[in-house]
Amino acid sequence: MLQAWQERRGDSELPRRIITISVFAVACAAIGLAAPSFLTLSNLRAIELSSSVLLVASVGATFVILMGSIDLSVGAVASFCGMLVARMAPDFGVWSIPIGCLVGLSCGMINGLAYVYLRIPSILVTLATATTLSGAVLFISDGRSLTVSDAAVIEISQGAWLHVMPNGVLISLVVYLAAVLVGARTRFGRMTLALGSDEQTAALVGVKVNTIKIQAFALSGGLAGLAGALLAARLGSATATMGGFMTLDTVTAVVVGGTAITGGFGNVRLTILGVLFTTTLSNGLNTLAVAPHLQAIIQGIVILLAVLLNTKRVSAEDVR
Amino acid sequence: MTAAREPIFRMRGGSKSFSGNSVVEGVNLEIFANEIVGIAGENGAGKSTTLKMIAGIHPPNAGEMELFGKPFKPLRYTQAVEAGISMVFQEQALIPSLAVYENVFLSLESNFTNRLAIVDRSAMIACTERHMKDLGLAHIDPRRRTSDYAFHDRQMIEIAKAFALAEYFHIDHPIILLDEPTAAIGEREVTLLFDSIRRFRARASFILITHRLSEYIELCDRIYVFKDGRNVGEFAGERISEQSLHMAMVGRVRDEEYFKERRQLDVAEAPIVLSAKGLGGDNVKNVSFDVRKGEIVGLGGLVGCGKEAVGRAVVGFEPFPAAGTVEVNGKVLPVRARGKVAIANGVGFVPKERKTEGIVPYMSVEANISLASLPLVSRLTGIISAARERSLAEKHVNALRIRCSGPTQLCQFLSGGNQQKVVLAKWLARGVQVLVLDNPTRGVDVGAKEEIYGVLRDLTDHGAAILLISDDLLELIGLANRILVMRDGEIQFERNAPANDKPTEQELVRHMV
Amino acid sequence: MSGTWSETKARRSRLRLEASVDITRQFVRRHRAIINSSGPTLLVLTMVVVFTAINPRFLSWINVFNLMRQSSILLIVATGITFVILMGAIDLSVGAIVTFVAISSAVLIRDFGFSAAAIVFAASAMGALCGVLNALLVLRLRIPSFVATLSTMTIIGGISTWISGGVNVFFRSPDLTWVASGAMIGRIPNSGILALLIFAFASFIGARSHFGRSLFAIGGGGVTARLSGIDVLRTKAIAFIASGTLCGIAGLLLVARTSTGTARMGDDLLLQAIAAVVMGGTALSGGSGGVHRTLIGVLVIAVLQNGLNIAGVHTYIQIMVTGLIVILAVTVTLDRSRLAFIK
Amino acid sequence: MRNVSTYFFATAVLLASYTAPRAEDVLSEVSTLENEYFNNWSQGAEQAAKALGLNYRILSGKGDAAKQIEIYEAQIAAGVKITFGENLVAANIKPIVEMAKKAGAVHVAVWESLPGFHPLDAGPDNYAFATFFTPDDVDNSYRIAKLLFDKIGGKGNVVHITGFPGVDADIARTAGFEKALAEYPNIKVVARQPGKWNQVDSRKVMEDMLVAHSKIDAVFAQNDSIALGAMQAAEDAGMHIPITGLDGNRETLKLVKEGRILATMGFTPQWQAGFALVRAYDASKGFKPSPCERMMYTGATLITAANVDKYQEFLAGEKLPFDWKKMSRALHPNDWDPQNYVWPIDVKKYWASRIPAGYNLPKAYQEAFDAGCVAQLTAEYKDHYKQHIPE
Repeated sequence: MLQAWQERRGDSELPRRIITISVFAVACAAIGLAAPSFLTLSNLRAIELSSSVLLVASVGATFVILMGSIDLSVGAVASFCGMLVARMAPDFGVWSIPIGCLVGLSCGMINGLAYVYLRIPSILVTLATATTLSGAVLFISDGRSLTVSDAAVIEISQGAWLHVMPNGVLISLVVYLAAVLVGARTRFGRMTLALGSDEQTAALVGVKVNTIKIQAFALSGGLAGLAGALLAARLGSATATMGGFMTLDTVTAVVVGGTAITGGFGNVRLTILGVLFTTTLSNGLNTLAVAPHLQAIIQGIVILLAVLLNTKRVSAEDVR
Repeated sequence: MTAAREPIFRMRGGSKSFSGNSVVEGVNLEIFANEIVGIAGENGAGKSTTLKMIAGIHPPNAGEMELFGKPFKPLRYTQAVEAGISMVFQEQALIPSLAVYENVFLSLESNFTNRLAIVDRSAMIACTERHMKDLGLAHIDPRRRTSDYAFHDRQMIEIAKAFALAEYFHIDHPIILLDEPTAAIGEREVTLLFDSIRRFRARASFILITHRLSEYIELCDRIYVFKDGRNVGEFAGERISEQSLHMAMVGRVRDEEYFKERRQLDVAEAPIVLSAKGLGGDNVKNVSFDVRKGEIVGLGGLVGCGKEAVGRAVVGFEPFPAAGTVEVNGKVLPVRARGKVAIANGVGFVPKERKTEGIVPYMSVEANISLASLPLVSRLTGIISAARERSLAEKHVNALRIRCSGPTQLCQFLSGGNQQKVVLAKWLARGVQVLVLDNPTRGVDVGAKEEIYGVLRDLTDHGAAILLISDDLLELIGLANRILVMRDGEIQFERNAPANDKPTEQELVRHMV
Repeated sequence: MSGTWSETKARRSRLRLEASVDITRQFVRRHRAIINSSGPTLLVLTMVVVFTAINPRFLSWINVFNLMRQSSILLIVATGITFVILMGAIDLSVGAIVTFVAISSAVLIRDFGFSAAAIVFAASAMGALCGVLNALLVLRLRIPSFVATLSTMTIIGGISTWISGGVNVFFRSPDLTWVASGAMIGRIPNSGILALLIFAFASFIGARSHFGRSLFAIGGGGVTARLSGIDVLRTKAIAFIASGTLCGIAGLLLVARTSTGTARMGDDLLLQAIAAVVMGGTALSGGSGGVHRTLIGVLVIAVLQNGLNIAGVHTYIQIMVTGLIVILAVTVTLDRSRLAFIK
Repeated sequence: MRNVSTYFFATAVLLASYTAPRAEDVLSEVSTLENEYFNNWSQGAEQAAKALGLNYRILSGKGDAAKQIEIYEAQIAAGVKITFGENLVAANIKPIVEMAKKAGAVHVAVWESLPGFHPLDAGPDNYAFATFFTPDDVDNSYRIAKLLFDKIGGKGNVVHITGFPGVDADIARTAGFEKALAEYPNIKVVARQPGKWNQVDSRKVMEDMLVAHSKIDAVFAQNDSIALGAMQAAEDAGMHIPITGLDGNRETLKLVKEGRILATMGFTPQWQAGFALVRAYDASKGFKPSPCERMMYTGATLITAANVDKYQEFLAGEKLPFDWKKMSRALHPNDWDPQNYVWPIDVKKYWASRIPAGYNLPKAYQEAFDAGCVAQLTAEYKDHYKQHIPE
């Protein structure tokens, strides 16, 4: 029957999606059973909030990973932009957030340019920019944490325009939906997939490979910037290292979401599952007050499982 | 003939050379409306290159082109497409992870996007669907991922794409280049393809390249014959026989010298070295044959008839038809890890895909030559002796006349022919008793070909048993002591081919189709 | 007539020119490796000049030994990861392994009184074990090495915290301290010598052994390697295990130097090691480069950090500069002619 | 099928790691559990919790602002009412206190305070942000720096290895060092580089310093790990120079005894944590600290070869020599005993330049301060201080 559904939907990755969802459900159930307080409204709200930031960043990273590249500068860009926002909040108010995004965008664009024109592997380019930015953010903040004084900025994350959810969540959902649309329905979105799958052919039939690559990194950077801004707004403060955790968490979320780390397979839609999965897991472990080292081990194992269930696998000889 | 009408496409003195050595020289072509033109010629005669010149993939170094009466200088494939020339590629230009309709309009989505840059899927899908129907490919669902379809379906998708694009750019009379469209599709698809081509000639002209002479005769109005990168003749399709066409292609009757036929051994008494019994699995059915010491057995048949699969089974190159047994000198090769065992028992394999399966482009010539025989170049176990490796490499570089700046040059920078010689050298260095070759002279220039044939003869003199799988009938006929013709996974026809009594191509072709 | 004379002269000079051009082309083709590695060498030299200009004592023997001591551990780790990168895979768990081995060796010495000899064996064994784990995940479960080692990084990290119980694990082991910080030949630090020996051996293996050759073949074209009768799986496994083992040794050296097992003490090594390998000119896509090249990459990093400290540059600036230098170094090193795609 | 079983495996792991809360929960959240300081901290807190019949749990945000918030969200959602800890990211105090306020929980902060956010700012008669405790780092490092300078006879070249720039502790300790430096004109600081609080980096730095500067007479290290790294580097170079640290880690004490490290500052984290926990407990049990008691300094012990033995054996036992119940104002309204020096912070002086523009200290505090609460409270705590930490 599932097969039939596939036929109709013309969608050969359906089983994977179902698997991810069910893993998610099972894990939730397990934690929920273990800690009654886990399934309380306030806690779900907490999960929403912590997911929202990661979601924004991961969505951007997905495009890069779909191309078969990787962006290790997400965390640094987020910290940098978050700090800028905190810095500018008094003078620019809410407008500091779009400015922050633009800065992130340009950071991403620098990544893209270096990657395309210096022809340096993305893992290294982004690594280097990350290092540089982490230095820069320390430089502008002098290592101090900075309070976001502007109420309007805080409102962006913690207020609730629609009373059902905090704005931070709302924004992240909007971004996510937009990204899904971009991924599925725009030229850019499809081309990132094409590049990850077969760069040569794409180039032959006239896909502007370099442009797409730069755009993807720019997008990733921009969203990382937004994520940083949201994080600052959420915490009501900015610190030099606050984005750090995102770098690997985004990769994890994207991969758990079923996008192949080697690129060319997967999509943005599934990333939200990865995000919810990772945040729920860590939240659950926190509610249970599991010892930190055990948390690390469990997270590692769960990533493995998720990938095992989720990614298309090649023969042992060809696996890289 | 149709001399009165003006040609819609004209190429004068088109020439192309890659890094110095010219591949195509002073080619003149004329294409008239509603015409199907064939370009015939041996491997490496410059057929594909000419198409790629027309398609703007390899812009010509010299000569000019004219399309619909206007000068035509495409620098990129896309320009050619917009001008009304599109190509159906031999190695497919489809992206597996995209949906069919996306591949059809790949890089043209911008023309389907609305103000918000959102692609209008339904329009693309509808358009694709229509063309699929027109081509009688209703079974292809534009929404499915391209990788869900088999090779021949993907081929048809490419053809559909060509028509779709033509219509899309409002070219009322496009020129469609078909580069070996039938290379990998079965009879049903071939007839389907040809019917549709005939149907569509009302609105288009075609240039066809194929490895089956019969198809030129069957389909083409005119046939240009290429030889060594020049066009040497032009024939009207209905007037020419395969024989004479082939004459024109090779320019001479098959030359015994070329294939060193006088060196062919009489192996009637020789012991059996390689023996395959009842090979079966992925559309190979019960194939059995023996190869004797010093014998060359030619394995022919249309592409997709399963001859490659047989080769894979012998050398254990996964995935291969697992049923049946393969014996080398009486020792049965197991199914598990057959590859290693085969090599250990002196089986060598010259695969079809030279660049990805034959050589390691980033490694030096010497490293490639010693790759299969590392123990032989080691004094201490596990440690390569530079001196030995060097001398081994030099020996074979000289013996096979591999043209390179030295044993340390990267294989990447060698010409196709020399790369193929390196692959041979790799096995010579190891000393093989059985050598399986899959289209060893594909994309190899004439000179190198002759040298390779020489090497094969040397091998047989040293008592190697050779299984030669080839699409090039002349090669089979010229080299083989015995020729097996396969069709639909079965051996249809077996014929001894002693030097004094070689079969004709026609004889073989008859059993192929 | 002067015209004709000058013509002949011109022709002769042109011929000479062509000849020389041809010779240079030949030279370049022959010595590609040297040419490519000369980029970072120049970089290092310039850095040395600059730092010496700022503080002459930079170019003193003390500091040379100092550099050897500081870069020894990174050198070992980078050498290990080179094997993995050469075959086109990656090992993100190196840092975690170093920490893990460092801490657990500390515990073994403190609580179980392991002797120096025993601990050397134990450390390499533990490292190798981690390598085996990676190999299993990649080759048995067929998980891409990036993800597999990413998660082993997390897991091993957790385990080492667990073992240490968070506390700094102090121990006293004179012999180990001597191995790490002492000097048997003149004042050349043992750790430096040890690292160089390991590096030399590894480079030899990489360049001349069947294993090394197989690595290149796999990295450059997996199918070809398989069809040439190379045991791809075994080679890959060995590569991961070698990387793990070397990390083990590095971890022991690290903890021997500090005689304290501290959490996360080795984690920074991961990114430094990758950077070093690529700066050395080994392509992340695998199949091109070489173990011997890693040294220069390590030097770039070591000299940079040491120099910036000696020059007394502010931390923040140090961090920023490091990033830029990495870009610069890779830009001058990378032999792009060999990289079809860059991911 | 294998898939299914893997889920159950995951589930099993999760369930295994679950422990049901019985007694009232108390949470301690710290920036890391991966150094000795916070292990001693946890030891103290655990015993205090046991004494008060609380169910103690410790978590770590790894110094990551967002993770810390997540932890508090999860835990407060899980119904924890008593929280205390160290907030490496000072700015997080605000959201944490907000959460506590909503849930009717209390929070006691140690080490880091957020300039411009006095506990009283949480709201009138609201004890969600019960108290802030910190050792007087300026004074501590001032004292230890003076000791170091005197050791080298008041003149010579000193290397100053800081922690990581920007952190409160680092700023304060540097300030103290500067304060001492001002009194010693002949002391020359030849280099100041960050050792990032850890042994590996500080050792590198020290090695490089030894190269960069021909003559180094003493090293002022901003914590014990740094001191250790510096010491090893110096000894490698065959130098034995006075080196000081702060924290009072076990190993450092050994080295002080051996005379390889001159002195360190014993913060007695066991006590710090326990005292904070007890105070949080009190607040939740209805004890209302006075305005001046909302931000207080806690004592630290200068440890040299002279008193190291006593200090060591004081903390040697499995059971810590503190009467936790006795610390509680709720359980012992009259005969309570802080068991260490505790005195009010002069907030204006403490925050000094870091006070954000346009911020005024809470009126209640200002009035109490003008009424001389500092002196009075100092005295009060002093004469309640019966059971001593050896000096």
